[in-house]
Formats: sequence, structure tokens, C-alpha cells
Amino acid sequence: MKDWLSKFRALVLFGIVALVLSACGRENLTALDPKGYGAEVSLKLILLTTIVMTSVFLVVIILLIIVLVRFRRKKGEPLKNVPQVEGSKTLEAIWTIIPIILVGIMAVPTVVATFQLADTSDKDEHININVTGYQYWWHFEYENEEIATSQDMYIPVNKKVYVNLISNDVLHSFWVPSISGKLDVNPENVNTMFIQAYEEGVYFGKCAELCGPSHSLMDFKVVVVSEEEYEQWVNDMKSFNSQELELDAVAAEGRDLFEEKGCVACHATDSQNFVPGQKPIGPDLTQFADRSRIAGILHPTEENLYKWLKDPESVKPGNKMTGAYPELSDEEIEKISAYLMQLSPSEVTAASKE
Amino acid sequence: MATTAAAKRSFWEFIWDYLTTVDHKKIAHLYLAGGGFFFILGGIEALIIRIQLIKPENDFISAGFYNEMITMHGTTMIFLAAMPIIVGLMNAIMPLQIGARDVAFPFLNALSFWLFFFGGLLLNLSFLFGGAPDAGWTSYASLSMDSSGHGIDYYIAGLQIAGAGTLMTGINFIATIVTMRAPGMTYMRMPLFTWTTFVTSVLILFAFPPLTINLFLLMFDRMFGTAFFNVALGGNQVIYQHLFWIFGHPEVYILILPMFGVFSEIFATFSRKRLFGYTAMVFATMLIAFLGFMVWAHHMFTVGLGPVANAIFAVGTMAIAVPTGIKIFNWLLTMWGGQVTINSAMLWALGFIPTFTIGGMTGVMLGSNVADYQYHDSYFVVGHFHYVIVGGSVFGIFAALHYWWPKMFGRVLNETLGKLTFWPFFIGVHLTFFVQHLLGLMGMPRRYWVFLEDQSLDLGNLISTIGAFLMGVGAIIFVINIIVSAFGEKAAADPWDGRTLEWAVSSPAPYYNFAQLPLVRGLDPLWIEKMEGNGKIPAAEPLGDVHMPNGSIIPFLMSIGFFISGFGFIYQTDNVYWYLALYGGLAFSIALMIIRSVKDDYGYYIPKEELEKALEGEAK
Amino acid sequence: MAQVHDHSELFPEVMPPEPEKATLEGKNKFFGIWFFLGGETVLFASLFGVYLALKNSTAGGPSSQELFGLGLVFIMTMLLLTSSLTSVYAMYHMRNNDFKKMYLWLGITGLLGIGFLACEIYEFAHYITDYGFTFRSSAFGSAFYALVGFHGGHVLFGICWLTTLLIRNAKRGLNLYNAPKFNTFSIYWHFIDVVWVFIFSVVYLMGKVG
Amino acid sequence: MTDTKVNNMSKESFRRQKSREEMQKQLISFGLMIVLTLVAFAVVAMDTFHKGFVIPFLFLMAIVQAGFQFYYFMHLKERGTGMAALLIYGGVWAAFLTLAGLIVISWW
Ligand code: HEA
Ligand code: HEA
Ligand code: HEC
Ligand code: CUA
Ligand SMILES: [Cu+2]
Repeated sequence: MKDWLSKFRALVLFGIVALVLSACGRENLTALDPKGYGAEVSLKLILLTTIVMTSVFLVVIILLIIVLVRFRRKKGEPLKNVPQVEGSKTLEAIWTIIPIILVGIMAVPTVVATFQLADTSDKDEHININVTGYQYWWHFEYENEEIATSQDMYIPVNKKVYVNLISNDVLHSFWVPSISGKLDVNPENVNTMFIQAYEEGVYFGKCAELCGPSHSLMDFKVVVVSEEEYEQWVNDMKSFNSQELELDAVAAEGRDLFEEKGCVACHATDSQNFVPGQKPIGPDLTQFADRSRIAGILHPTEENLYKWLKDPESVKPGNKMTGAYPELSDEEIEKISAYLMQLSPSEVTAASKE
Repeated sequence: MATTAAAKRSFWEFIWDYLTTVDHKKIAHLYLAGGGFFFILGGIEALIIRIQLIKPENDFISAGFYNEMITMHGTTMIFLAAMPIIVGLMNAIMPLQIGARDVAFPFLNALSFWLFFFGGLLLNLSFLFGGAPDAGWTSYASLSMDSSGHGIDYYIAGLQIAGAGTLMTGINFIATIVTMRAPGMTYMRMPLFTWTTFVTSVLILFAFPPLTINLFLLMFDRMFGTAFFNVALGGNQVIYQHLFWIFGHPEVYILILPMFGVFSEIFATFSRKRLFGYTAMVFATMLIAFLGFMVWAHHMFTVGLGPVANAIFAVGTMAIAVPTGIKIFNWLLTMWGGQVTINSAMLWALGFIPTFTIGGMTGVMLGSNVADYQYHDSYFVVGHFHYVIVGGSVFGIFAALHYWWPKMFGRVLNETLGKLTFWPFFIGVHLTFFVQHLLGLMGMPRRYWVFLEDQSLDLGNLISTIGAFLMGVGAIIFVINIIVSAFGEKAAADPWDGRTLEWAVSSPAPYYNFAQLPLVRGLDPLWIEKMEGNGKIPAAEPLGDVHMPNGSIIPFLMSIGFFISGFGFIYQTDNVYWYLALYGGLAFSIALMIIRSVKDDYGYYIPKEELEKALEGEAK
Repeated sequence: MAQVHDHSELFPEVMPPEPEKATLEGKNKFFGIWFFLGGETVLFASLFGVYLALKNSTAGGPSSQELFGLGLVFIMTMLLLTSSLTSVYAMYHMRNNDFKKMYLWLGITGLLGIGFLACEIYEFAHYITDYGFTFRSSAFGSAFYALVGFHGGHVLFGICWLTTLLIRNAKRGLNLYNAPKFNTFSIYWHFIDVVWVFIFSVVYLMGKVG
Repeated sequence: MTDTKVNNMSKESFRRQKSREEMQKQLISFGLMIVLTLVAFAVVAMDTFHKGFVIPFLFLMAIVQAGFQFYYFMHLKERGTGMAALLIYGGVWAAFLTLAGLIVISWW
């Protein structure tokens, strides 16, 4: 029994160590490998508090072991009476004062960092993106740029970017672990924070506040590109016009079907009719073909798009598109897909960064 | 008792006895049974959650059902399992520890139990009638307003009924401790479990009203079209979050403080040493409770309250580590220099120290709000609170059950099985919840029905699920132990060489507790008498008739009335006929309330002769 | 803390000086109601907090300045304050073992309470019919009716409680069994008055100021 | 026997005397409460003072009145009521925190 136990414990220990070493999670998702300002500040505090608290834990565990080794009643040892100690002023003072000092060591940097991250005085000098959370997707409107997009948010590298968050329905929370800590997306007021990414790439964003059945599928991406690429992307987005696209016959039919079937009621496909501040009903599909994922989670393949258009419910339970459009035949889906796959305003895409 | 009424009673008499009882010890049995049932239910829900998360993109259960599972798991575990079991322990032990014959309001005590029971029943019936609540145990207003069906309505009605019961319990225990301590039992001689019961009751008294109001607001918004949380009409759902956590944070101390009391008793008893730093322990308890009211916004660091609020609440939160640390070190020093017997109860207590300390560590780490921007609503938080709740409250419950089982049921639990319960459970806890911290930091938010493939979250989740099943094994062995021990030998009055008053009466305690009120000469009165007296607690009064309250079926019936009117509340939005249930149930309960207050109930007396006979029997 | 050993002791010839706290049951009731009121304080504070957070969220509906008139509120305040005094009188006579006078003053207390409630009902009806201001109009409306209505509900409950007490004990005279009950009621009633003091200050007077 | 009875009687009349004095105090505090109420209403009705003064002033009036109620009408100053007072103050403290929390959300 004893033997088995200690083997088991060794195994457990080994497992944990292996887990820690096996990496700190997926790159571009984990908070342990920061690629942005907010995440970096948070990680510093995570490390500081971990170190302080681990040393406290060690003290406790060492004391516990000493006590058990020294004062444990051995098998068969008769009960005896031991001196009844009331307490000790000195000892008690020690373990009151030392923790107070330790708390101070953790509290001061925390407070400093809080105010650093909350300083939004230079908001007007930087890019502002108005983010709206919807059950179960994200919308990004670029202030002063007359463009909007959904699911993938493009930002330039090493530049401060302000995100102004509001929800269209219930509470969500905006979290891109590698770049920054999270901020709630409230329905009644705009929450503002800035993010700054250090490296180009595609970063995983998550919704962190329970918002319904598909809460776990409400992913988005932050696409960090170079400054020039960003400029180019914005200009491409502005000038893109889906009605003037040169399309083959199938895709052209798809474009007509997109109107016939009422998709346009919810989805925009270019920036021509952009109205600042207007809340769309469904994701903006202007750059659908450039998306890193369909509906935030599926890899951008024909089959997956078919799957989504055929039965969105099977992909995202409770989503707001299900049942909002007439059922599509396979042929119609093919045509619409052909059209959607042409919606690629820019060379700058998520795929180019992944 | 064995000498009086013949042991043979019919099954129905037995049931009737429990339905009408106002005896705190029998009510404790009811609480333990009810809470135990809900613990198994909540545990099964936990296992379902873990099975769903065993591998990426699993489809063991649907998304909607998953949300119902986490909501019901959290709600059940906290309101219907942990709290009732804790209240049950308090009921069983606290009056004995202060040398009282019952609690201040025995009738209310029974009512409290039945309200809890029917509230919990109502909540769980939602599974049968069209869907359970699915907005998380916090049931934040924006989502719970949006949620269709009646799940949330069940949440509101169930918790409102159960919560009323808890509030009455709080008042009852405070009054008991204030007015009914035996002669000589000054405040600073009360055992620590009684102290923590007292402080916990105060927490209940002040923490539950905000929850009550919050549920009312949500109920009005959902059922009667008011606009507290309706943004279009100027409402504000952050109010809900504030009110919930003004309740919610003290609530977690309601779960842990009584267990601090339990551990204090156990460490002292099994080290054969007086609790180290008793006075400091008492004041640390009060300080934790006091600070506990001032840190609620640490659950809301990411809501956007602004840097000033966040900074204040961060520092306040970390400060709680200080009184808690005092406790940890005092326990260690209690064992230092003592003679430490390690049996099942003590194993749980020893396991608690590292486990809870890890939970407290991560708590303090969460308290650093800038770090919390990353932790919040991720599995790191899930890891934290299971470490403190399971490592603190659940370990405490197991410890207390092993320690007081003889006093409550007259049988000692089997030692071997006791140890066999501990090890799988202890290992399981660390397997399940330690990796969750890492998962959180690796980017896994909580309340996720599925995690996607290719995000390096697979291994951690698998380990976590395996651990959960180990806990299940431990829990099952405990159930076996209960059954086996029921046929074991009868327990002595004082099987552990105890220190406090509850060990001065027979096991289980006679229904009148003390034939004569005891005279208390100091802290650890029984120990004092063993060391300085004849080993018996001196009596504070001559033997005489003992006044007892009458049993009553009214608490049970009243709770049924509220239960029915709960259904009325839930369904009146569908069909006006349900108003019949709503008002009918309410009228029924009010009528019973009036009957209760109009009918005089003076209780009855146990004649002196009967007590004399019982005492002789005991002496033999 | 002497145990009462015979029910007849509950009906002594001469009442002890504090009949409401002479028995253990009485003492428990006394503390019980106070603790309950400690909880009620937080209960009402939650409602006050909600009200203060939402009082400017009128969603285009009438605001507090437009709605509130001070005359009626002043009358209501006087009614309730006076009822507090009359219940003090009642307790004074209870301690003097003067059952009749206690009943008289308790009766007056109840009547004043009913007067208060009548005014409140009139006030609500006035808002609803003349301003279309209901608890569905706006978050302000919801918060206002919740807070003031909750207090009104407490008054109503108090009146029902008092009525039951008065009817049940009309023929019994004062004894150690029912004295605590009267006292408990009176403490509750004062508390309702305290809450009203805050309502008229915070809701009505401050609402008038803006 | 008679002695103790007389003794009891005088004790009783002493008690009555005391409680009459008590009653007088209660009447005075009632009068003060009415005055406080009048002042509060008057300050608002006159409409001459600045908001920044009126609101704290109204709070103050209300708190003083509550004190009168607790201590004179509800007998909180009698012996043996320490725990009751303690828990009411606890409630007031929790109430204060609740209020602070909910009010600041409209500021921050
Ligand atoms: C029994 C229940 C319990 C207990 C005791 C605690 C104890 C603590 N908790 Fe925990 N907590 C929960 C239950 C509990 N918690 C639950 C259920 C949630 C989640 C709710 C939800 O969202 O669903 C939560 C969430 C939670 C959060 C919010 C996280 C988030 O959602 O973002 C925070 C943040 O500060 C926090 C902090 C703390 C702290 C600082 C303590 C402290 O009290 C811990 C103190 C203990 C120690 C520190 C260890 C011993 C001390 C020493 C050995 C001395 C030396 C120490 C130092 C020098 C620091 N908890
Ligand atoms: C007292 C509180 C308590 C307790 C004891 C537990 C115990 C456990 N909890 Fe839970 N948990 C919460 C309170 C608690 N939890 C709360 C408040 C939440 C948040 C909910 C929310 O987000 O809203 C939560 C959320 C939560 C999650 C996160 C869900 C999510 O965010 O998506 C997970 C996942 O692993 C989990 C797992 C577990 C496990 C494995 C146990 C185990 O310890 C359980 C062990 C018990 C058993 C395994 C039962 C044994 C019984 C049997 C096996 C049956 C035997 C039958 C017979 C003999 C008849 N819990
Ligand atoms: C009720 C309005 C509505 C209608 C009508 C509608 N959709 Fe959608 N659509 C949505 C919403 C909402 C989503 C986002 C779902 C989610 O992710 O939760 C969406 C998502 C999508 C996506 C994935 C978007 C992305 O950014 O990855 C595609 C593609 C799409 N819809 C195509 C269509 C087509 C084609 C039609 C018509 C046949 C259509 N939609 C009709 C509301 C609508
Ligand atoms: Cu949006 Cu979760
Ligand atoms: Cu907390």
C-alpha cells in the first residue's frame, strides 16, 4: 500500500513537471508568453506574486513536516499529558508583521501598474477601434476611417491602439491573452483600454464572460501587421466594392442569391454604405475570404462554409443566424460560397501572418 | 433514551417524528441527509462537466445542457450542499458546546430546514419541467434576463425560499449564543467552533439581504416588466454584479469560517494541547469577517470600475491574508510540542493545511488586480476556488463528520475506511485542480462547453478529469463507511479524550442535552475537569423538571405552501391560472403562520423522576 | 436566567419591571427582533443603493422634481412619527402593567399606520393616473416603487401583525407570555419609522433638490 | 413579611418615578424629531440653499433622528442590550458599504 502510494505520487509529480515543461501552452494564446504591453505588465505581477506566495507556502509546508516528524504519536505510544501552552506574543507578532510586509511588497507594484494601465489621456492621438460584442461574434469599427470588419481585428505592430468596448446584448469580455488582460464588454457603457502588440502575427481572442450556449465558440483574432501593411489594408477596405467585382458566372449568381435570400439584410459586403456608429445585425463580410476562421472558429475551407450555411446551429448552438433565412439548396450554397470566397479586398490577410 | 420509550417504533412513526421535530439534533440529521444528497447530486454534475471536457470539441452533452450543468453544480454545491451540511454541524454541536438545551427558536429552526429543503427541491425540479437555470451560479443580470424558458425563474424562486431559511438560521444561532450560554460560559471561554458559528451567523445576517433584494429585482424584471437591469429604460446590470458580490464574497467566508472552527477543535483535541493563541484566533475570525465585507469588488476587477476602485479593493483583498495566516501558524503551533495522533479526522485536518494554503496563495495572486486581468473568468479562478472550497470546506466537512459522528449518531466511523476515503480524494483534488491554474494561464476561459483542438489544452483537461474520478472513488468509500459503521459498535461518550462540553454528555446526546445545566470553569471545560476535578462537569443547578418545546408539523406545511407559491410565481407569466397557486400557497402559509402565533404553545416538562432514572442508567 | 418551571408563573400577580425580558423566551424574542432588524438595515440599504444609482435614469419619463410634492409627504411623515410616539406610550403603560391604556395607545398606533398607508396609496395612484408614471416606465420608476413600496409593505405587515396581536390578546390581560410579543412589535414599528425618515430625506427631499 | 412588602412598594414607586422621567425624555426627543423634520422640509421648501449644502444636511438630520429613535424610543441604551446594539451597528456598517458601492458606480 505505502509503496504503491509513493510510486503514484512520483508519477503525479512527474506529470505536473512534464506539463509545465511541455510549454506554457499554445503560442499566440497563452498568457505566459506575452506579446503585448498589457500581457507583459500582468505577467510581471503574476511572477512577483507567485514567488512571494510560493515562499510563504514553503515555510508552511516545512513547519508542517517538522511538526509531523517530531511530534507524531508513534504506534503503540501511550497517551501522555503535554504542557498546555497558551500562546506566544512574540511569535504571534512575527507572523502578523511579516505577512503585512509581504502584502506591501505585492500591493505597491500592483497599484502602480493599475494606474499605468488605466492612463487613457492620449486616447485621441491613437487609433481607436469601436468594438461591439454580439452573441457570439465581434464587430470592429475603425473610428475616422469609415470602415468596419468582423471577427478579425487588424492592428499595426508596436502602436498603441485603443479599443472602446460595448455590448449589443448581454455581457461579454474581450480577452487576447498574449497581448493584454481582459476587459468586460458591458451593455450600458463603453469600456476603454489600450493594447499594444510587440510582434506581427495572428493572436487568439476569447470571450471570457458567460454569454449563452455558444460562449465557448465566440472566438476572434487580432491580426497584427506592419505599419505599412496596416495603411494598405485600410485603403483597400475603403475602396472595395463588391458590386463592381469581376465575377465568374457561378459567383455572380451567388451575388444575386445573396440579395434574393435576404442575406444583405444582415450582412454588409463592402464599405460603400458604411454609416459610422450604425450597428449591423450580422458580421460584416467585406473581407470574408480573408478571414482566418469562419464564424470565428472553423478553418476557412469550402466544406466548413457549406456546413455553416447548411446548418449554422450545428456549428454554433443558439446563434442568431439560424432560422433567419430560407433554407438553401446545395446548389445555392455552392453559388453563394463561390461569391463569398471572392470577397477579398486586400493582399494583407490573416493567412499572410499565420 | 434507551431506558425510556421502547426502541421499536414503526416506520411511519419514525417519519412523523422527523417531520415534526424541533430538536436541534434531529434537525441536524435532516440537514446532513439533505445536504449529503445534494452533495452527491452536485458531484455527479461535476463528473458530467469533467467528462464533457475530457477531450477537445467533445459532444458528450449539448451546449445548453452544459450551461445548465455548471449552473446547477455551482448553485447546488454552495447553497444546497456545503451550507446545509455546515448548518447541520452547527445545529448538532453548537448548543452542546455552550451547554444549552436547544437553540433560541426551535420552531424557526425546523422551519429553516424545511424552507431549505423545499427551496432546493424546487430548484432541482427545473430539470424535469423544461430546463434548469443556465446563466451560471452568479446568474448575472444581462444573461439571465436574456435566458428563455423558466430555468432562471426556478433559480430565483428556489434560492429565495432556501435563502429565507438560511437567514432565520443566522438569527437563531446568534440569539442562542447571546442568551443561552451555560453559567460560567463567558464569550472568551467559548470553543472556537462556537465562535466561528457566531461570526458566520453574523455574516449570514448581513450578507443574505443583498442577495434577497437582488433576486427580487431580477424577478420583477423577468416577470413583471420592471427596468432595473433593462438598459433601454435606463437600467444598469452592474448593480446586479455589485449586489451579488456584496453577498457573494461574505458567502465564501460563510463556507470557510465554520471549518476554521472545526479544525481548531480537531488540532487541539488530537494534539492533546490547548489551542495556541486562542484570543488571536477569535480576533482573527472577526477580522476576516469584517474585511470580508469590504473586498467584494475583487470579483469585478474587469468590469471597468476604474483604477481607484480597483486599487482599493486589491489592497483590501490582500490584507485578508494576514488574519488567515495567523490562523494557519497558530494551528501549526498547536501541534508543536503536543502529542499528535493521526486518525481519519486528523488526516483531513492535516491535508487541509497545504491544500488551503495553496488556495489562499492563488487567492492573494488573484487579489493583485493587474494580474487578475489575465486570471479573471479563466480556469485559474476555477482552480483557486476549488482549492479553497474543496481543500477548506469539503475537507472540513469530512473532518467534522469523522470527529463528531459518534456524538451525532452514536457510532464511530471505521478508521481503515476513513483513511481509504482520504487518500484518493486528496490526490484527486490536486490532480483535478492544480492543472486548472495552468490551463487558465494558457488561455482557457471558464464556463467553456468545449475547448478547441490544437490549443495545447488537451493534456491538462485529461488529467483534470482523471482526478475528478478519483475524488468520486473517495466519496463512494465514505458512503460505504457510513453503511458499514452503522453496524459497528456503539460509541463511548468521550471517544477522543475531548476537551469541550459536547463530550460530557452521552453519545448520541440525550434529547434534553443536559439534565442539569453545566457549570463552566474555564476554556476547554471538560479538560479542566479531567485535570483538576473528578472528570465530570459540575452542575450549575439542582436537578429539576426540564422545559422542552413541543414538536410541530407547521414548519413542514408552511414550507409546502411557499413551495407551491414558488411554482405560481414561475408560471404566472404563462397563464393567469397560476396566480391561484401563487396566492393559494401564500395564503396557506400565512394562515399557518397566524395559527402558530395565535395558538399558545408553552411546551412541556420532563419530570425530574425521569431524568433521575436516565442518569442512573448512564452511571451503570 | 431562571428557567420557568410552571406555566402559572407566566401570570404573576405583580409584573416584574421589564416584563418583556423577564423570561428566557422574552429575552430571545427581544434579541431576535433586533438581530432581524440588523439584517433589515442591509436589506433597505440595498434598495436605497439601487434607488440612488438609478434615480436619474428616467428614460425620458417624469423626473423626481416634476413628480414629488412635499405637502402629502409631510403629512405622511407626521402620521408615522406620531405613531412611533404612541407606541412608546403603549410600552410605557405595559411596563406599568396597565393593560387598558396599552391597548388604547396600540390602537391609535395602528390607526395612524392605516392613515399613512392610505396616503401612500393615494400618492401612487396619483402618479400613475396623472403622470403615467409606473414601475415599468423607467429604471427610476422601478427603483422608486421598489423602495417606497417595500417600505409600504412593511407598514402593511406591521398593521396586520398588530391587529392579530390585539384581537388575540383582547381578553387575556398582560402576562409574561404576551408582553414580549407586544414589545417585539413595538421595536419593529419604530424601525419602520426610522426607514421612513431616510425615505423622506433621501427620496423626497433630495429628489426635490435634484 | 410586611417589611419586604413595603420595601417592594417603595421600589415599585421608585421605578414608576423613573419611568415617568423616562417618558418625559421621550416626549422631548419626540419634539426634537418633529423640529428636525420641520427644518429638513423647510430647507428644501425654501429653495434658497445650494445643493452641496442641502444634501449632506438632510443626511445629518436623518441620522440624528435615527439615533433618537434607537436610543430613546427603542430603549437601546438600557442595560443588557449591548449585543443588539452591536449587531445594529454591524448592519449599519454593511449598509454603508452597500450604499457606497452602489452609489459610486454612477460616478466612476
Ligand atoms: C471557501 C471559499 C473561498 C475562500 C476561503 C476564498 C479566499 C480568498 N479568495 Fe476566493 N473565491 C472563491 C472562494 C473562496 N475564496 C470563489 C467561489 C470564487 C469564484 C466565484 C465565481 O466567480 O464563481 C473566488 C474568487 C476569488 C477572486 C476573484 C477572481 C476572479 O473572478 O477574477 C479573488 C480575487 O481577488 C479571490 C481572492 C481570495 C483571497 C485573497 C482569499 C483569502 O481569504 C485567502 C487567504 C489565505 C491565505 C493567503 C493562505 C494562508 C496565509 C498565510 C500562510 C499567511 C501568509 C500570507 C501572505 C504573506 C500573503 N477569490
Ligand atoms: C461547494 C462548492 C463546490 C464543490 C464541492 C465543487 C466540487 C467539484 N467541482 Fe465545482 N464549482 C463550484 C463549486 C464547487 N465545486 C462553483 C461555484 C462553480 C462555478 C459554477 C459557475 O461557473 O457558475 C464550479 C465550477 C466547476 C467547474 C468549471 C466549469 C466551467 O467553468 O465550465 C469544474 C470543472 O472541472 C468543476 C469541477 C468540480 C469537481 C470535479 C468537484 C469535485 O470535488 C466533486 C467531488 C464529488 C463527487 C465526485 C461526488 C461523489 C459522488 C458520487 C461519485 C456518487 C456516488 C453515489 C452513490 C454512492 C449513491 N466545478
Ligand atoms: C438574422 C440575420 C441574418 C441573416 C438573414 C443571415 N445571416 Fe449570416 N450571420 C448572422 C449572424 C448573427 C452571424 C454570426 C453568427 C455567430 O457567429 O454567432 C452570421 C454569420 C454568417 C457567416 C460567418 C461570418 C464570418 O464572419 O465568419 C456567413 C458566411 C454568413 N453568415 C452568411 C450568410 C448568408 C449566405 C446568408 C443568407 C443566405 C445569411 N448569412 C443570412 C446573421 C444573419
Ligand atoms: Cu460572449 Cu461569452
Ligand atoms: Cu471573493
